[in-house]
Amino acid sequence: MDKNLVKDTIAKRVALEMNDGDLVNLGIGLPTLVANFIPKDISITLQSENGFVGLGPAPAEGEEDKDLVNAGSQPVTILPGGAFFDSLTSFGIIRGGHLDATVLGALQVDEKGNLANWMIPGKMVPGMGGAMDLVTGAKRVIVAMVHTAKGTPKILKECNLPLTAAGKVDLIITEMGVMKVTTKGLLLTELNPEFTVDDIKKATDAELIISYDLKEMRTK
Amino acid sequence: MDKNLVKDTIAKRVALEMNDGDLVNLGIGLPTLVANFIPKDISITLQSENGFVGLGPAPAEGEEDKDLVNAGSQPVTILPGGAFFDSLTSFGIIRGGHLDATVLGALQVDEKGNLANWMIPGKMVPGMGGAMDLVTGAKRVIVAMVHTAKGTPKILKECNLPLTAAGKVDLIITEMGVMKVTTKGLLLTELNPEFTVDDIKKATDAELIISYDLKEMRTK
Amino acid sequence: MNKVIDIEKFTNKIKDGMTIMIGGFLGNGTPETLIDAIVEKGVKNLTIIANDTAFVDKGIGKLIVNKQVKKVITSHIGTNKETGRQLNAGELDVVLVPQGTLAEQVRAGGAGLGGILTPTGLGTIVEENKQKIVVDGKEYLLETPIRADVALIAASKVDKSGNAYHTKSTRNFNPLMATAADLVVVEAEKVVEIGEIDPDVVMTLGIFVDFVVRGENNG
Amino acid sequence: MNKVIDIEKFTNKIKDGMTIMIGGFLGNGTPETLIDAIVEKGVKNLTIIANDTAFVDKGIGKLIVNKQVKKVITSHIGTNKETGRQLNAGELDVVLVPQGTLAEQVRAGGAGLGGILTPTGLGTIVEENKQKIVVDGKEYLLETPIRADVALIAASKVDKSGNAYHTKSTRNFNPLMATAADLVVVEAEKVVEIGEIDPDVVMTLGIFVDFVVRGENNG
Repeated sequence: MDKNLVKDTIAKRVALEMNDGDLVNLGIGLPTLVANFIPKDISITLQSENGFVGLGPAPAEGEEDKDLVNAGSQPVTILPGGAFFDSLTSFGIIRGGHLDATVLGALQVDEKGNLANWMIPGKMVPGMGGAMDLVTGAKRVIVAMVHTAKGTPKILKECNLPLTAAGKVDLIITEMGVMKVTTKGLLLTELNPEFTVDDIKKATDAELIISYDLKEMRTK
Repeated sequence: MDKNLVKDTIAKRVALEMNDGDLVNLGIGLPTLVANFIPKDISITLQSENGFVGLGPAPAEGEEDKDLVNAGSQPVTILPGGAFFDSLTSFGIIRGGHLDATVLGALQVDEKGNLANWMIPGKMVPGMGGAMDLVTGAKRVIVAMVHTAKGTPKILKECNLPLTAAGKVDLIITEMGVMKVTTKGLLLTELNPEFTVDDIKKATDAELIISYDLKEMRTK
Repeated sequence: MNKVIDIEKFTNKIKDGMTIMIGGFLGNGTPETLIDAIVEKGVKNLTIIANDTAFVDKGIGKLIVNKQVKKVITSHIGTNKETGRQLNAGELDVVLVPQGTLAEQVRAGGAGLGGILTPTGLGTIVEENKQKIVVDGKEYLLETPIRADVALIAASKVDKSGNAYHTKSTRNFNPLMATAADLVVVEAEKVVEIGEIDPDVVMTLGIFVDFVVRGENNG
Repeated sequence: MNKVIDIEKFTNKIKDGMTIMIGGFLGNGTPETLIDAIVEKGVKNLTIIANDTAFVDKGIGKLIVNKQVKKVITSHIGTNKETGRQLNAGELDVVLVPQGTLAEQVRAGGAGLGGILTPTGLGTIVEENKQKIVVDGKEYLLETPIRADVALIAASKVDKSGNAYHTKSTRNFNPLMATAADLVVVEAEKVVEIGEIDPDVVMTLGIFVDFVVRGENNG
């Protein structure tokens, strides 16, 4: 699959998890694309952890406001009904269970719902930023990522990188399919018809339970 | 002494404890009078625990604003440079050590600096309101009160009413004199010339240590 | 999203036995219209969480006088003689909490904290039955979060999505309580269009608010 | 009270080894003029508390690049390669803290709390050497207060008594940090007369502020 198609496939499928009226935080990178695919008949509100709700699209060129950026330091806009606040309120929203969902990428995710996405010891130590708070506090945690790291499985029996949070992931969405974290392990509920069950099993280090009701991966 | 003179004497003496630039919370009743006697050469800022700093005097008749009242529900004003906030910020100020002083009345106060001013079991249970926070959080706690309750001592060896806070009072100012709470007990540092050392000892249940440097009680 | 509803729809949500947080400070910044609706409906056995019980004819006081409250968690009842009478007569359970602790507990409930440590109340009856925790050699009381089924908020101005502005001393517990209840209802005399309140100065966030009711007699 | 000072008076207050909190989020809402003055003075062995270390040529990043920092307490260093390089080379001590925990710790420092309980970090390396406390059967980490010698705050507008307004996304940690340091300095391009900012919308309270400095190149 083409790299951009992969990303769009994932973002489109994540968008279908959103419900009308949801308050959602989208992580930097791939998760940001989800905003482009929200179904027309629903409206969601995006939170930006640097201090506002009602995050809108990037401004037109020349319309940038140096005082209005997102958590990745990119110029953005605010939609009518949005509001600004300080970091304490921002994380009160995140940690207080007021986010209906957070969508994040992962370095590793495992069958117990553990997530590792903030450091590789000795190599890359960017820091957790707001990720630990988001994963711990949001009502639903959706991991949205390319299925493997250039062929190396990222969905594991057990994460071996330092965790972002233990047992908090609800759903994993990749270009290959949709996996639910259950008490029994990872349940494959949807499969991208571009791939076979065997393909996804090979690309996954964790045991995959194949749903009796396995469906074709939706994108709309 | 005349009742109003008693109150003014106490309030005037408390006012001398204030330093230029101080942020102060004055309790309801007698402590409120302190604002009338702040020396002309200093300026203090008053906090109102219902949610602002820059508390000003009562408005002229007909100028009352129903949205601007003090913690006693009386119409007041706000001075230039003042600011409004919510109860969380208000008590963040109080508990975070940002008040240079709080001035409160007492039912009882003792030689260990214990204060009881919020209830008489079975009789009067108004609740502590913000008193416990003020006494625990302010940098200096000044008790301003009439020396006795119609002849019954209120300054005791040990409070027997439920405490507002333990060991937090710094200074006691009555119409009879000024007493400092020290590790050795109550030190009488100033005496109102209207009274003798014997008078104040008789009106006090706690041991009074008389300062070697005992001074006449100042009112200006 | 337009969250404006009729008072009837609000009244239908209020049931016997509910726990209700109510904003206001001695009736200043209190949602009088919502309270009046509850008085009219006459639901019983309510638990009320509020700074104070106001006055017999104002704010929360009206619910007390109408004997709809079985328990009140508050910092002050001294301005409402009926609260004291019902307490002494054993008709009402009153839990007295230092005002700053009450503010922190409501915030903890809204911000996902398991509790906060405070020196307020140490050495007093407030410390009874509470965990004491030592940090850096200093002792603190552990105060735990408070949440409610419903929060009733008064605003000076609210947009249709629930973003609210509270002027002067009416702010008090209102923005806090909006974060800590399953159902949050804001009352204001002025209900404006979405976008009319500058996003810099929104004080109660619309994301916390479920319903907006046009108020008539804001205290 | 007029708290406006020259930058020299500010620079004189900053000494080797101080602990300094700095507002801003990736350089947005960061006091660049104050930082530049510290860079110019060249004091060493600073401990910096901030959301992030921004970029090599912006905000806090400049202090790192200039090797004036021995320790940084922060949630994110990923946008500043020099921070990572100094960390790997053993030249800089980096304490990584979840962003929400950092906000709560600074608030606890400013609001007199002994700590707060949070589930964030449970089951991760963040829990190392921390007390775990159980409330209602649920486990939490105890996170303790943070304070600093100095807090550097950026504002969009400040009055001469230190009341400040932070527009849009520039607010972030600024109002919080102003509560939690012994010396608080606010920088803004716009310094206005006392009373010019509506008391309803003051975001950083002047009562927390010691000095006001006219800024030149606010980030």
